[in-house]
Amino acid sequence: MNFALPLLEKLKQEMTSKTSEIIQADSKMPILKIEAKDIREAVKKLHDDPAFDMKYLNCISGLHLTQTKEDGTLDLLGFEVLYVFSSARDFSTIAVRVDLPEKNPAIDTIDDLYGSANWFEREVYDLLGVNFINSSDLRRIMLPQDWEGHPLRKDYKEQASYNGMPTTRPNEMESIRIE
Amino acid sequence: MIIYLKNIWETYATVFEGMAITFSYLLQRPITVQYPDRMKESVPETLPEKYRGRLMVDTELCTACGLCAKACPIDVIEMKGGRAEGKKGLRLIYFNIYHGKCMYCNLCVEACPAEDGEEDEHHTAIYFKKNFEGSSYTLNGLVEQFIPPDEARRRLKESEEIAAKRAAAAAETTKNSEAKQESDKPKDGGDV
Amino acid sequence: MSFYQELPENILVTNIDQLLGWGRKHSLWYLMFGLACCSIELMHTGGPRADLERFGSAPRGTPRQSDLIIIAGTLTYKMASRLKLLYEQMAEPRYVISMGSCSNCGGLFDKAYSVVKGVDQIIPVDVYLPGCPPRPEALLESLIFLQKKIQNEKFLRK
Amino acid sequence: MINLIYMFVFSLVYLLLLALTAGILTYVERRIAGRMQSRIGPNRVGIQGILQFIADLIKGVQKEDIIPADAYAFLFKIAPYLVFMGVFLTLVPIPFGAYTLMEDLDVGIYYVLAMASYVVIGLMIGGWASNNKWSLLGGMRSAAQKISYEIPAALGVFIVVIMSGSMNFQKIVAAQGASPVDWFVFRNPFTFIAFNLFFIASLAEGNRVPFDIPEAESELVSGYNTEYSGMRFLFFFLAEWGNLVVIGALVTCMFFGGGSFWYEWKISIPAPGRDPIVFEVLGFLWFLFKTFFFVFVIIWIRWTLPRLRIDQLMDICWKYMVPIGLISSLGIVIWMYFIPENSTIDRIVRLTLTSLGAITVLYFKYRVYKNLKITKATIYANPFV
Repeated sequence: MNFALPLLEKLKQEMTSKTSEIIQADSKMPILKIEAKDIREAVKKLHDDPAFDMKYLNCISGLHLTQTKEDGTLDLLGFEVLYVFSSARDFSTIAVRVDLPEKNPAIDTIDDLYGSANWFEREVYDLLGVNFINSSDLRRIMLPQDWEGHPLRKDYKEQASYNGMPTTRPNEMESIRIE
Repeated sequence: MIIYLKNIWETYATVFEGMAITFSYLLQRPITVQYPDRMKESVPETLPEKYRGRLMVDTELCTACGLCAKACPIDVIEMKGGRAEGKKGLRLIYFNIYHGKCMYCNLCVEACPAEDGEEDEHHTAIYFKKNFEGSSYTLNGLVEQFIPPDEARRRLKESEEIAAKRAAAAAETTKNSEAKQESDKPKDGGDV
Repeated sequence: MSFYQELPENILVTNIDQLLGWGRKHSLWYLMFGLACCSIELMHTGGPRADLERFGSAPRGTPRQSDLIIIAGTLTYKMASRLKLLYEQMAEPRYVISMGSCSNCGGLFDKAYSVVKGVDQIIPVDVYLPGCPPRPEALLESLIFLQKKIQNEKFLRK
Repeated sequence: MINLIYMFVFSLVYLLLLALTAGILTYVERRIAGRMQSRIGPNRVGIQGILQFIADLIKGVQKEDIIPADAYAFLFKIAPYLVFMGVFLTLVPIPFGAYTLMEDLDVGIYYVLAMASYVVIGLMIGGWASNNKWSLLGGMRSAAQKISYEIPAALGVFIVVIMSGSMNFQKIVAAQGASPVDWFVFRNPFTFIAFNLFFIASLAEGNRVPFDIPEAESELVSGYNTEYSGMRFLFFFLAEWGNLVVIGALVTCMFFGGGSFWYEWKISIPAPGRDPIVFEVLGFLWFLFKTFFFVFVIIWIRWTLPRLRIDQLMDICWKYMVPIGLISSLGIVIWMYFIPENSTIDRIVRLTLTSLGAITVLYFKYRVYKNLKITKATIYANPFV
């Protein structure tokens, strides 16, 4: 029996907006899907409420959702940001998922509640371009500061050159190919 | 005070022990293998059986099927096969391997269907030699051409000629057969 | 004709060239620049079994004192500026060995957005060493290869 | 005038010999380090790589001489020479033989201590003028370390001075004898402590492991010489290895009987019926042997021990060495008051300490033998592979 499920049910009950839903309820890790505007309320509850006592943030992961159409082109469906929390009390782990639109994805930061959230948020921002509103320090974390674009977006176009370095290189065998 | 004296004693005792260890190493023979010249046996002989050194191809055994080039995930192999006079299957026209990029993943060897029937580690047409030397002053020097360029050009020309000849012959036969069909059969539009 | 133009024609100069080249090639202190898995092999080369120091190559911590930089591993764009800075801080004469497929041409990260496709796009490379990663003996071989190049250089005729 | 020419020629010879010795020591150190790490070390240039330091020198001369744009150029340029000069000047009063010395100073030890601190100025200047934070930190650490360790070193020297009643190196050597029983190191417990204090403090003053935090490669890139390249760096390099010779010579002079060779060394009066030149040469060689034995020990310590942290370094100095030094300098006074030289107690103590030293050496031999047995290695004492 999955003992994260009752916690999620409880969280769902306590949310003010009733639009949340539990997905993947029968899997190992059930996820509560909530709306972007409710994220701070939910996380605050998880952090402060002794019933949850989720003091540890495992990770924040991002995903660019796409669907391949019949003619082979990609249909961009927006972004998904997944928060995974753990409790040091009974090692229960729960996940909260937020879906963001394709254009100008933005969500409230939680790095005032969890100190470690800042690096995760920077990573999601760096690679996917999700904007974390009111973040204390939202810079790129892995790529150079003057990098253009967010590479893990499915519609990412690599720049032709970065600081004078071409980003493509012809295969050395092309120069000696016999035609 | 006792701790103080004990600290001093321990300092001397441990330094003494450490120096005994290093001195005992000073009296031992170094394990260094003096690589290029001062060795009893060459390094490739001492390597394990399945060591992957330089990627090589046996141009006689190769059937020019191109499976290795398809299997390669990073386009290290570039090859082309063509017809030859007096040979039944395909013959290599050129076969280039870019050692500077190869990641020694063995996928090409697994894909290779041409085997010489022996059970040694080099039983496929494309195989890994145990030799690992191959530095170069230029990146271009890391591309190995197993068929020399002149020979490759000659073979390409030959295969093109044969292909042209065969195409002409094929065109002749199809023309003949079409003409035959047209003359033989009446038009009824329904073909199978 | 000035003295310096006349100088190269003297037989003396070639002998001095040989002496200078001899000094340079047997004292290639290297700057350790390990970036990825190749750096493990680089460390191994400095270790007891292969022993790079037999050829007079001691590891140095600072670029000012090193003559050789061995770029071992995948170079990313973020690291590229640092590499360039280190290379520019090195004092002439300086040599570069590009060790392994990734630093040769990007290797299997050829299509990756963050990897520099070849170290020679930033700094001039003297010796390319194939392998993924190369054996320690292969690195020794490339060092000897570099020594041959240095011996044949003409310093005074530049 | 002739005196001046004599001094000039003599110092030139000293300088060349010191540079040559330091150069060969770099090679020797690399070989010993190699063997201690079960590898070989440089062996390609010349016979067994003996020309390695010449190759390094030729390369160093050719290297581009970089002076960073923001560095204070004048001080940056002179710092290596100051350091080398400091090391070279300490050699002046050291008696390699009864006559083989540059100048017989009456305040020899005092002079050596003063000149050893000269090196600190060079390191500080080099570190500061480089305009590099690592260099500055290295220079500061070097200064802190040297100033701290001057005190135990001086206390060790103080005990020797009290024992011998003179600051003159010749007289200190003469106060000791040729046999180990007469050496200051085994004379009484307090001089033995003085030897330990002085030897450890000299390691720290010479920036040798385990006290080499001013040029810690792993934390401070290369410390005060981060920005130096080519010839200027070689001067730092030479100074470091020249310092080894100085430390070895000082320890030999002060605690191990100097060049006393099977006879009582009387200054400038050769014993009648003996050839002074033969004894001079033998004494010189005996002195060099002892000196290079201590150089070997210092190299050996370097490749055995890990580097200390700065707080541990200061702990050792201020919490252990300085109190012990103060106590033993009080002790030596009391000892000398109550126990006259060559009394029965004095002789017993000398013999006991000497035999303790011999037992330590034997026990060490046993430990090495045991280690060899554990690793099941065969002995290969040949230095050449």
